[in-house]
Amino acid sequence: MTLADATLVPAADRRWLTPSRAAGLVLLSLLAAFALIGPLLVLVDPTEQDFAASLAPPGADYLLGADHYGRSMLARLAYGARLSFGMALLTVATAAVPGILFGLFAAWRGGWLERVLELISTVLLALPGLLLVLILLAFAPGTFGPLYLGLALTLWIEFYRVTKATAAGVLKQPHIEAARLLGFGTPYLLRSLVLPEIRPILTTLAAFAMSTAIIAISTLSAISVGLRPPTPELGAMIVELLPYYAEAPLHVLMPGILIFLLVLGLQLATRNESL
Amino acid sequence: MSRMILARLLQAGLVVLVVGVLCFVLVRALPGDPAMRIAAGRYGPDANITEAAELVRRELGLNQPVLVQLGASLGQLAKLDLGRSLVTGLPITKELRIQLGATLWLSGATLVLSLVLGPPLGLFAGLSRGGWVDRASLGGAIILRSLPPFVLGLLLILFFAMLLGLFPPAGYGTWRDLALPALTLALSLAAVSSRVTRDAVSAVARTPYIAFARLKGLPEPVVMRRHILRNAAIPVVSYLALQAIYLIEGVVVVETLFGIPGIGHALVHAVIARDVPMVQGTALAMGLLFVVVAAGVDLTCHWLDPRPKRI
Amino acid sequence: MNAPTRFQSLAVSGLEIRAGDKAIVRNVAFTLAQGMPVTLLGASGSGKSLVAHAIMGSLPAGLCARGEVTLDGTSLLAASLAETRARWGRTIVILPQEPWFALDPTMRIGRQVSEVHHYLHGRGAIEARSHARSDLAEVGLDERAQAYSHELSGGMCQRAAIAITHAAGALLLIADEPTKGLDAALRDSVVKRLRMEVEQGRLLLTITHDIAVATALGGMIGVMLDGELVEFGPAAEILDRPRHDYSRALIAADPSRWPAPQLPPAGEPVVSATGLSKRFGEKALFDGFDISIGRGEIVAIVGPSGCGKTTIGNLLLGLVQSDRGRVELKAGVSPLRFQKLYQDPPAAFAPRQTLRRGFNDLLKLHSLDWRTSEELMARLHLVPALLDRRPDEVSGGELQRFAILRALMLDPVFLFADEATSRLDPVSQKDVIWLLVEIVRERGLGLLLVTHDTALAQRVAAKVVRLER
Amino acid sequence: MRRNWMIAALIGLSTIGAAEAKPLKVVGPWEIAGIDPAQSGYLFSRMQVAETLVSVDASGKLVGGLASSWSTEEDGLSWRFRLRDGARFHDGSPVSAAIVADTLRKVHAGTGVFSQVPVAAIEPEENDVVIRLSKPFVALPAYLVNFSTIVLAPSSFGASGRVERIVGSGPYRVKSLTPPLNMQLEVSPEWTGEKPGIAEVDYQAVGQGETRALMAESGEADLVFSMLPVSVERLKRNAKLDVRIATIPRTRLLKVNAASPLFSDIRVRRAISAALDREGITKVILRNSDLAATQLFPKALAGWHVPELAPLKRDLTAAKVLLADAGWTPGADGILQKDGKPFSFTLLTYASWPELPPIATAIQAQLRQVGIDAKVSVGNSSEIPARHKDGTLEMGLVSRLYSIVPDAIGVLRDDFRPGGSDWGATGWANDNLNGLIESMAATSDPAARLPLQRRAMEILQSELPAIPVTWSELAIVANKRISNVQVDPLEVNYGLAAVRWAQ
Repeated sequence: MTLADATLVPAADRRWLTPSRAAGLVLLSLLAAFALIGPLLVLVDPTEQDFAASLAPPGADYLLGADHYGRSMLARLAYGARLSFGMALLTVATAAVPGILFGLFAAWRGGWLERVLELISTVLLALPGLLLVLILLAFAPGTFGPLYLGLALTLWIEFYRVTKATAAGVLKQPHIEAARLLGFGTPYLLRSLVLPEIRPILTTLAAFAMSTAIIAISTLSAISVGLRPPTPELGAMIVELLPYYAEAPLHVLMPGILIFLLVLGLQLATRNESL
Repeated sequence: MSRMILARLLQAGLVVLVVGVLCFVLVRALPGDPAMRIAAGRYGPDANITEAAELVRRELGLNQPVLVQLGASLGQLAKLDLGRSLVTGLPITKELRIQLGATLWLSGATLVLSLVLGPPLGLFAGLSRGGWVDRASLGGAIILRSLPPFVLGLLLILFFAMLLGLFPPAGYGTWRDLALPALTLALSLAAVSSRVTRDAVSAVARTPYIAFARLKGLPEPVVMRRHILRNAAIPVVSYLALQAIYLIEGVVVVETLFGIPGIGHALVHAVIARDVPMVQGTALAMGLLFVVVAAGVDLTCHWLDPRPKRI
Repeated sequence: MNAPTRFQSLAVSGLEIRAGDKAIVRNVAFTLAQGMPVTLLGASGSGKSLVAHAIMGSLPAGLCARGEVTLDGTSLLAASLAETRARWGRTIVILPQEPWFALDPTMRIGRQVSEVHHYLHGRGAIEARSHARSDLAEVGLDERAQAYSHELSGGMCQRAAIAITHAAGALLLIADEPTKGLDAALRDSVVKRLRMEVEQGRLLLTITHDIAVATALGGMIGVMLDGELVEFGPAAEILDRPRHDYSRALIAADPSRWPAPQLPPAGEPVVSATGLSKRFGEKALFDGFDISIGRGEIVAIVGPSGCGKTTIGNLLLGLVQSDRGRVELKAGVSPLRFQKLYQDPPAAFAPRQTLRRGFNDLLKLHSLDWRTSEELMARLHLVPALLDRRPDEVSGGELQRFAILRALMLDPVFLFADEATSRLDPVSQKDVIWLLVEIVRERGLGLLLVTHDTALAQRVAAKVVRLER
Repeated sequence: MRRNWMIAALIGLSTIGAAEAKPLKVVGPWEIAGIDPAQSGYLFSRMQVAETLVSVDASGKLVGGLASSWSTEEDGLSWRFRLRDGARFHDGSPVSAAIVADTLRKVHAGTGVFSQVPVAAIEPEENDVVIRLSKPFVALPAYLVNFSTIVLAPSSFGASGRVERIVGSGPYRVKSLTPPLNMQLEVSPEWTGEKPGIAEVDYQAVGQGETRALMAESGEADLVFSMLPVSVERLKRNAKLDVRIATIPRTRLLKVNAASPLFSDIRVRRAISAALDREGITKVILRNSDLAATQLFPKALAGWHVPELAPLKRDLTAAKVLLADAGWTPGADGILQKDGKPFSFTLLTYASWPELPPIATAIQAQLRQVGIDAKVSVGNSSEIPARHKDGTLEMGLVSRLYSIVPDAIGVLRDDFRPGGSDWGATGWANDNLNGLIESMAATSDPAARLPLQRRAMEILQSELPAIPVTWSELAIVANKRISNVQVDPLEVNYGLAAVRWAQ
């Protein structure tokens, strides 16, 4: 029940840096450091094989063990984190930027433009995303370009839809009309008034989209259409190591743990306490 | 209502056209000799593919101009004739009956399981926001979202099939075979739907009409059943529908892992083998399924929420 | 309905509501008796709704009530959660504010009434339905049992909520801002309905900021200020001879008691329109409407909700396009000098921006100086410290004054006040309206007041236009 | 409410599931991609649904199938195959010479291996099928073992001449067929031979190797074919399971384009061979270092394996010397160069065999050690033949089966003919070898053929038009509740009819 006396109640603590945000940010910075600086510190070539160390457990020679070819897990994880996180970030950015822009545009202008965008997104949704990715990949198998283009092509729709729906709601509010009467232009309205309203839901969406992208790449590796070996990529590493699950379960889980930490960090950092 | 059905029919028609043309154009535009691909798809990796490809080329008329082939393909589609698979030689409709059927069974079982798992958990989490159920379900959701489906599937096999011996690790035919693949997919789906439910429930629980339902004297279980559930179901249903679409496509790895002759599996093989009619057939089936699901969601939402919609 | 025993009295003494260590409501004591309803008057934020919820036992988490609240000798505060819930509906029932938000949007009205009979009183489905029909018939809604709340008008929703409280059968009725958002005619009918409740033997506690409601209900009046009950006594006595300063201000704030504004004659028109017509779907709002507002002139448009009075203001500002007719703005004047004040002040400010940020952006956009705004702020009794708050952290009156400040920064020649004070308490309403009157006098701008409060319009405006539905 | 209903439904379903009688549950990786014999005939042959004229026993010796015996005229041009008495198809109709002749004529016009036989005419004569050749070809009966020559009843074919159902003549008949993954069989009442021990067989195709292993371990499957090397040790430790391993005539080899400037020099091919750590690859990836291919054929292929040949083995020093001799010198980045061009190429492979991409990855790292830069590209299995055809192939890692006909000469003849073939040599020809192979084809005396085979192997070992990497083995897991499981290294017939429930 809405209480008319709400202002009597002391205002909730509205610090931006809540404990969960802080934890998330620390986690993300650690992961970013591992992905960016890790490859520079680990001087081992992630593709160098040493059959004598096949599936070596974590220990002195190999800090995090070695994979079935005897390649250093630490080096592969660091390089893999750089590639996977970078690629996921790029994919999500490629999906989010047009998705948000189109969404804002459709909510703002409506009319035939909205209808055309609506049509494109509906048809794309009805077209199996897997088909798109597979077909794009067929043009340049094993490379990174079509992979991320195909993923972005399926991921942008969610950003578009959410942005459009949320922005349409915000745009109907009186404060937008008031700002327009006060002489503010469209860019200001969208940037300073609409975007802050839709930011929380978009960051949550982006966090999940990051993990979706990494998992999708691993899924494609599993049907042998992912990146070409010996590229260290977290999703592909899981697929490569999976047959050895009985002998080296920890090795299989390591890339998964990195993905988990990334999603957890993103979730914590973007979590909205008031929601 | 009739306008909505009309719009959906229009969408269905559009999907058929776009998918038909796009599949043909895209698959044909792909690099590589389709006859070679088809031959490899038919006779396997031990055969003499070059020789077989020549026969395939002659048989399928692949040396005709591409536009003539596109015309023939669309003409067939217009007559609602999906043709025969270039690889197996079986009518596409027969292939789809098996493969779409398998996927529908799997998806159905998944949906039921995820409904049993996700929303109730979300309900508890939403009613005790910040409590341990809420936190644990958030952690669980993140773990499930970070695990590739085949890893999850393998873990489930190890636990339910190897350790407990409850279900077979793979196969297709009886409901027991469906249990583990459906659970694999359902867990991922429930991870998301539990969070959506949790947000919806906690939003609805704070509305003035729920407060009034309590204040007018209804016992809490009645408030829950008659007011919270229905209103919280609206966003959950519309979200679940979108997820169900990802489900139908996302099954490919799970189908391979569990040996289920599903449509995702068929699509991957068809694209690899450049089997245009099969790609068209599977993509059409998925596209139309999307339209049907979307229409179903529209109807459900309309039933759940009588308020007029925008547009 | 089986005749439950009537309650004789509700006694509140030493009521205190605490949020953690801080007492946000203190020293509330009053008695409510048969035939003697109590009305708690006060601005929003004075704690009157919290008192209602303390009695009900439905305070939000984090707040707790201390003191004595006894209903015919039974202590309500000492009750366990289960006992409190068992009392809801059966013993005490609340008539919610803004009932269109308090009805389940996905359930038909009839079912929302009959479920009370079924689950509270254990009646069978058929019996519950027939009881619900008679409850609805009693409030004149028997035809609309199959309707959803979005298909009903505000007044109908209010009556539906009353039917629900009847079905619940409680004999202590708490009406929480029952007239909020309703126009004068609907307000009167709701008050009449509440009087009937008293005559039927219910105990009635009303929470309102509307003095007209308090006057019409009679009985006892309590005045609340900053969480304290500053005055309590018979209605007639308090309305005639208020003792506390705030009570005096509150009663003097009733538009019927305002002095007449002294305004010079109107100058040349700043906005005029001829032959305006507008339809929404099937319904024609108005046809061939003429209006003209001159410099230094206050024009009011009054009428019931839904009559299209806001649309006229929006037409003049060009926010809505008319079907026919023309609008003429004073030639050679920037369109930025035609401004609007909104009905719901929090909705007219960006929710995630501090006020300072919004003002900074505005000043930067139009290359204005902070100094002018500082002078204006003082003039509008606004403390600079408030600038660092967000819209939901200042009171409605303050926020509406910020809205006036914002409009004045652009040196307007015309201001459209759209129900600008309908959500404010009487004291704030008077402040805001009189500020506007003074500004009209000083700057010679034209003011269009759109309101459902005829008394207010007649008191302030030189010209009053009436629109019928 | 809803949950109660669900539980009730699940309980209901479980009782239905439990009531069925138990068939022999067979799991393999092979999908039923179309039922045309040219496509899936191998499965119907292995599962003993359909028969070929000739078959093989466990030792690889040709034995009767649909034909009880065969003979050839002096000239080696006319062959007579006598059909088994009383052989009937599953629809009850007799297997006639006319039907068999018809079938073989059709197969010969197709693309299977049988089309490579120099056939002049195929005629039925009473209960015999007579095949006339245009030139002597002693390996003819071996070609008739190939699955593409299975004989189906006329009722198998639809109006358009397509195969619509499988009506064979073997001990099992198809009860239900659900492509691409399921097939159920039952004992055929028309079968006159020894009665199969288990009345029903349920075949399930499971592509994922891990899943197949788990099906064996959980006891869900009775007989599982083709285990991943990593699972084998674990399965062997399982007391309930019986793991059988057979070396099969399949070799994974590097198919190099000997016409390309990179590999035309025989020293480069030898250097690449010497750079390979076959022992490491087999030990780590295949988990059996005995599979390191020291020559093209494994020991089990008697007569073709030549123990005296100098084994192919790792020798990095030798590799480097050979490369330097061929004019390749290390560049600044460690990659070899010649005339300013780096030794860099694409190593093409495909995922139809799950072990190929990992082996390619290992080879890439090993070649890098001698300064050769190979980029691994995992594509479709048709890409290597396509690149072979248009001449753009550089190097491919392929898995070659030499038992398409039980006599390895069938495949050799195709692989190393002038112009090469899909899975054989590219841009390499050797008249000497071709002459040897043609002589073998015309020589019926095994002893007389031996020196020819030996000579051919010597040529291949020294020229290396295809660089052998590893041999293969087939791992089969049988649950101990069944007995009499045989392993057929030629994968012609799984002998399911002989399997019995153990006591």
